[in-house]
Amino acid sequence: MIERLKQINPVFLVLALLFVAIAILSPYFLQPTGYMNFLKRAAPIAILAVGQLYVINSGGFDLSAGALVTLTVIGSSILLDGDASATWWVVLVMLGVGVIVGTANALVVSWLKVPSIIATLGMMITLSGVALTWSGGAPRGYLPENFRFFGRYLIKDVPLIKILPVAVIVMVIVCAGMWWLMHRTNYGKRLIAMGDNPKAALLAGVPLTETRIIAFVVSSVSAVIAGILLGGFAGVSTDVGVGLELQAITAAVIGGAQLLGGRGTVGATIAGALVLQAMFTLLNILGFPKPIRDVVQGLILISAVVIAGYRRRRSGG
Amino acid sequence: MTGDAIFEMKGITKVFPGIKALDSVSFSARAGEVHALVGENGAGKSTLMKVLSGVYQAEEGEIFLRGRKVRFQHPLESLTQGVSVIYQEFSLLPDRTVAENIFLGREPTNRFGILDAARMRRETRNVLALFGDRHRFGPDTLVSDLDVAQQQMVEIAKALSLNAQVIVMDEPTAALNDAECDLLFQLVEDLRGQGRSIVYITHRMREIRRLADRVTVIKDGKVAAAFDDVPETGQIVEAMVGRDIGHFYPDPATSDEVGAPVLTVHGGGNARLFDIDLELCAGQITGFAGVQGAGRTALALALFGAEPFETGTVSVEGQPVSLTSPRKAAKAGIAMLPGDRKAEGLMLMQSVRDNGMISARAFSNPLGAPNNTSVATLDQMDKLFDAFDLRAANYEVEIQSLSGGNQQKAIVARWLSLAPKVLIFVEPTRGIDVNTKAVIYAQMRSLAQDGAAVMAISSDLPEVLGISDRVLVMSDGKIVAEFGYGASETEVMHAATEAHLGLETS
Amino acid sequence: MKPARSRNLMAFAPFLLLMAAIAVYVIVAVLTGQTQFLTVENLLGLLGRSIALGITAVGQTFAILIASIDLSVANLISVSAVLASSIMSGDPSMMLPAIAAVLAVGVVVGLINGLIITQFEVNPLIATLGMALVLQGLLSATFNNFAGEVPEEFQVFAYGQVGGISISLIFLIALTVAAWVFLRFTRAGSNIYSVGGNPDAAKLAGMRTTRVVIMAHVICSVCATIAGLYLASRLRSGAPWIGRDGVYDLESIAVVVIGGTALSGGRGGVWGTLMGVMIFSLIDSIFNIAGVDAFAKQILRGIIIVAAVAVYAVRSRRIEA
Amino acid sequence: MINKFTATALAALVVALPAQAQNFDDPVEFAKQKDMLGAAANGDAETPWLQYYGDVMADTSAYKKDGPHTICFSNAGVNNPWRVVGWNTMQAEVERHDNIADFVVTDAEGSDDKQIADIEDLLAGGTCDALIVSPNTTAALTPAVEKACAQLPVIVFDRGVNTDCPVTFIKPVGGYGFGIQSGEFIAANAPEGSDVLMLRILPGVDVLETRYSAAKRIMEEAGLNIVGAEFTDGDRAKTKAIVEDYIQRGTQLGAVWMDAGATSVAAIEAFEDMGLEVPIVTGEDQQDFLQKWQEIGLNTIAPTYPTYQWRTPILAALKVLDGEAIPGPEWNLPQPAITSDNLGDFVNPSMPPLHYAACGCEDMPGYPERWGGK
Repeated sequence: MIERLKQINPVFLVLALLFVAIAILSPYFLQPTGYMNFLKRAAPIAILAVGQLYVINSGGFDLSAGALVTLTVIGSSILLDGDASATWWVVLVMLGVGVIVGTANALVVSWLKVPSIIATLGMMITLSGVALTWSGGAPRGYLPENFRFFGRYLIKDVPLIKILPVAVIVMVIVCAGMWWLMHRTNYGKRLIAMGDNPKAALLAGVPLTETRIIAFVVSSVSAVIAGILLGGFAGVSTDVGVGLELQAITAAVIGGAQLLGGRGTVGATIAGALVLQAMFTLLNILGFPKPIRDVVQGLILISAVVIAGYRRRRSGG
Repeated sequence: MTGDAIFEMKGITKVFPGIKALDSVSFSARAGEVHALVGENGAGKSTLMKVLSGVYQAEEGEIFLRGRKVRFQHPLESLTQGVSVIYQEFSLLPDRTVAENIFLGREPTNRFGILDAARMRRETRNVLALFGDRHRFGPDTLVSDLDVAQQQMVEIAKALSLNAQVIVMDEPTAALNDAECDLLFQLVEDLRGQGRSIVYITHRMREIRRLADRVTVIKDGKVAAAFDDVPETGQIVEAMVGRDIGHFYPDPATSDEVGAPVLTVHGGGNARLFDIDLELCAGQITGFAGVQGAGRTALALALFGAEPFETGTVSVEGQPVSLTSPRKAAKAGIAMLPGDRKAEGLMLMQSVRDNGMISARAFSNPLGAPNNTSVATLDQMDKLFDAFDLRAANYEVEIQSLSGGNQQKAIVARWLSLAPKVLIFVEPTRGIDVNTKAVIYAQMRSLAQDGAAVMAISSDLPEVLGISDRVLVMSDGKIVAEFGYGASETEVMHAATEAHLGLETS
Repeated sequence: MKPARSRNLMAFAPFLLLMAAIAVYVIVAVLTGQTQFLTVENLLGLLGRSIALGITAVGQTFAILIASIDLSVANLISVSAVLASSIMSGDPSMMLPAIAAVLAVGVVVGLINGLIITQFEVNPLIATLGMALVLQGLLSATFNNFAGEVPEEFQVFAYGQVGGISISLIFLIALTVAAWVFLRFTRAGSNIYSVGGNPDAAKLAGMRTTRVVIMAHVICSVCATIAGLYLASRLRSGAPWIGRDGVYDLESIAVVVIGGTALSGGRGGVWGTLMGVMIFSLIDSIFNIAGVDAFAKQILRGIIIVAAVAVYAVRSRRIEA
Repeated sequence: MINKFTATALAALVVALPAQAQNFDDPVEFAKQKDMLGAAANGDAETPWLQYYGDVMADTSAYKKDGPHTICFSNAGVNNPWRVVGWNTMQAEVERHDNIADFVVTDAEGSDDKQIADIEDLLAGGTCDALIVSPNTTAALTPAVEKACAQLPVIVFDRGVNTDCPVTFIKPVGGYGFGIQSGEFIAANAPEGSDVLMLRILPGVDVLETRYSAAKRIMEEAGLNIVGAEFTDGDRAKTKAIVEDYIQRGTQLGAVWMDAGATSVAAIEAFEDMGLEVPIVTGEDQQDFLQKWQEIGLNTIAPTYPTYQWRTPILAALKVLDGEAIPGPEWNLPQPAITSDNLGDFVNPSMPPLHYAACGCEDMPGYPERWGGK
């Protein structure tokens, strides 16, 4: 029994403890509405974190995700400029931008042999440059209501949970898709094999470049989706994506993903994202000033890696 | 015991997670002698020397240096007391000069803390002078501009500059050509003449005969035999292998087992290979012999598309194929089991099953179910594991917890799922214990009997001769000779070393 | 001897890049008829634009040389600037205590970074990222505005001149010379190259590699705090966002890499870094002279970083072959 | 050794904490601006960007120069919609004048350090006849502006600097005035003793600091409870998250005071999305806020910081170079507030949501397309 408990990823226990603490401290979280709003807030970061997990599992980093979130919000607002009839094609264009950005990242890593941290750092600077140039550094256009539907709208009068934010539905669908691809397909197994040992994977017949392209594309597309949700949540914003890539990496690491590849699950990563958000919520309820969130994020980031390393060493792995 | 031993190790036991690497080993060396330390890969030779130098700390046992008990916690401590180890992978910094490497970590400084470059140069020149005029490089040469033998000289010079009385050399000839070997042997003899004590790790009988004064054989972490002189080769081999090697290898293929040519190469060449003409036949094991750098591994990599041919044509079962990537090679029916299992074969953090299934997954629909691919199902894989008698707590444990032999079985199973026509084994038994070796050999034979063309590359010449129906000898990127089953080590070696004499013998 | 020559060529790569950037600068200035920018003073002034980046990058070079990296420098710069200006509070007699306190903070942060990396074996990226978040959080929780003020005397650091050359530029060059002497001519500097180039070899040679890693991180952090002092002097006061606004973490890594120091450690040096800083300043100025949209140059920067690393990556592969 | 340093540092820190570099809560200035709000401005009310309060003028005869002129402008950035509208307006103004031969602009992208270097570059270029500076933050840019004053006529507008060396400093009535208008409205309309959240763009900018200090003083004197003052960076996402956080903490907000209107709609949405009634949320003359106000019938106020002030520096620079006297060392423009009574005058659905109504740009070349209107 105790042995089996030890095998459970501690992130789930931490998440449960945080929920208990929040529920004790805030009456707002005794109702389902509190949790639904919580999930709504966590949805973009959960989607981003799982996207990031693809790149982490492949053995890399995607630092360009946050800048792509910003570009999505700014680009959509400028392309749309309040015109509701254009929403659908703008969403498609933005997803297309995600595919292009992800492919470019992967090709720079694969063909030019540039370490992914530098390749995506360059992409991050380039994308924020594009966003700034396009917008002139300030919000310009406007997002119509139907674009904001995904990030803002709540389905009311749902039995049991009372409200159901559309963002939560998006999160469940997108994360389920990414879970399936990672854990229930040949592709996912190839990806993890590549992150574990790229040379062995190559010699076992895994097509590295294609595998990497898809990983980076998933990450970029997840950033676009997160951008659509965040744009929907609050409207145009020029620095909505700043630092999100680091939160995503933190979430994946809290979930036990191994940096430089080979180990990491979608479920635990989502739990990692929720832990991060729950931690922020708890600090908010306790009335700590916002900057303390950074301190806590920094400390749990380091602790998560230290604990993971300790667990691994102790299990003799 | 030996009263004049410079150092003496008594009852050394060293345990790694799950493995007893050394079990109560005793070993010693006198001044002015070369003590050969012999054993198969993984027998524990290097571990023993790492205990001596303080890289590892033994759980049990004692070490005496000039009669005084010592316990080195760190290599620095052994270095300063005159024990130098020259490892197989050189511990040199390629971007730094010879002098900087020789004084690595103990650079002389003046009283302002500024490096005394002049002194480093001077002392380096003095040390190099011990080699006579054989070194042909100076203190300011960058190490990356040196060839392997010269790099080894730098390592030895490093030891000499520390005035080492005990010098351990771990398979020093592994990458040397004949002329370079000769030079090394002379250096070793010089060092012995200076009254130093040399521990010479090797598994090559020729070198033992040429250099050694005493021989100790280690097997499975224990001293299998200790000779106070240099005994007959057969005695050493028996102690190493632990049984008569006669029944070690399966019988060769009968003539009706050998089928039509499966793989044909005409005029294959690239930067490391020249004018390769080759036929591999179904049902036959073709072994490749040659010295290090002769082109055997390059040929395997070319056939598997990892370092493709740039000229010539290749066909599989009469169909021309283009082998420009491992994936294309695998699709053409060629499989390779890489030599360095850990670096090139295993996904260490994944389960045994995932390691076995990866090729099947790599060659089926990427969106398909991973346990039920169009190439193989998990059930079939499990059955292959069962058939190979793969020993694991269960097939879901991480493969890094398995022994080398069982890991190798998983990799073989991986490729069998693709039903390859050509199987290339590179160093198939490196780091595998003797009993599992026999299993692997039997497996190779049965793969051939099932109709595959099997290619075997090994730096262990007896192994090549023992398992192959046909032996091709390579030298300088070319195939230079062919022998049938039953060729002798001497004639194969002779062919392999017409230019470069004398390696790969036991 | 062939490889030696190609290596020398590589050592010149940052220099060639710099020359190319200068050439573009001259061409753009001539084409737009703004030849008044083509004076030696102006070229020196270019480097003067990037003193803070230069000081930080010299430190970052140490971290990268030991195959580590430091993402906490930008936030440490903010901490240093705020701490300095609030301790000084306009009082000249508090200058020395403030400088001492700030440098001490640099030492402590570097020590902690180094200890987390060596003792807990945490990936340096994560360790210093965590440190960055902690520093920024603590700082922003305590200060949310410009804090204190540096006395006029302290502004000499940023605005003073000696013989027509600004003191800060002289300081940056002196710092680079000192770093170069340290790396090239002392055992400790030699150890940095050894540990970065081949940690196993360094360990086998008896080196205390963890100490070397920690030392490199301390140097890196101290340089960042000096950059913070410079910014406090230049802006008259420290604010908790100045480091982050300057993106000194990522930019310092970028210029180090463009300057030819390998991310894998053991190869490179501070002069290359200084050239990397120059190249970045030139790009800024070229865009200013050409009157191109302020943000467009950021796009080019991203591409240049990737291209530079790609050149080095492709190059080093050729050598292995 | 280190202990001593730490002790000194900590001691100094404690002392330094309450110390502010500048005084942004100056009762004299507060009273002055309060008076101005009630007074009538000199000049034609049709062209408010040329109006001014008081009669102190700056002599500029020393700067008289033959045209055409090169006018240089160091901009702090165009990093919020207010500055975008202003910047468009300024460019349109430049086009109206033939005797401006060249208009050289640098953009500091919101970085003090870069703006200092930009000003140094402009001075080194040696071609500027007059320099207009819109400083990023007050204290940091002071030395650079002082250096520029020694070489050529300098005009500062919007945010100020801590020196009176420029020929003039152009701004509307001022930050205190803005804070007085919104603060007094909340004091009069919010439930007695209720909680007020104050949202601010960023610290360190004089005109924003004074808005805050004036409003805070008024609301505190009225017995309201300020539950927090948070920085939003002018970002909608952050604004909405902050307001939601306060609601989640269980705070019953009676009003949200904004130091700028760009994110007022985001604050309103936070209440809407949590299913709560929207309390007083102040704003500015940005169209999206005005339209939302009209749509859901808020009870609120929108003080303005009119973007027509971006026209004035160009006009002033030309006057300076002609040797014509201008109001100085401070030039205050009128600063109207939008209330429910005159809301209809400002709402204009044909202009984009992020447009600022008080732009004074309706008669300018390229209107309305240049400002994104239809």
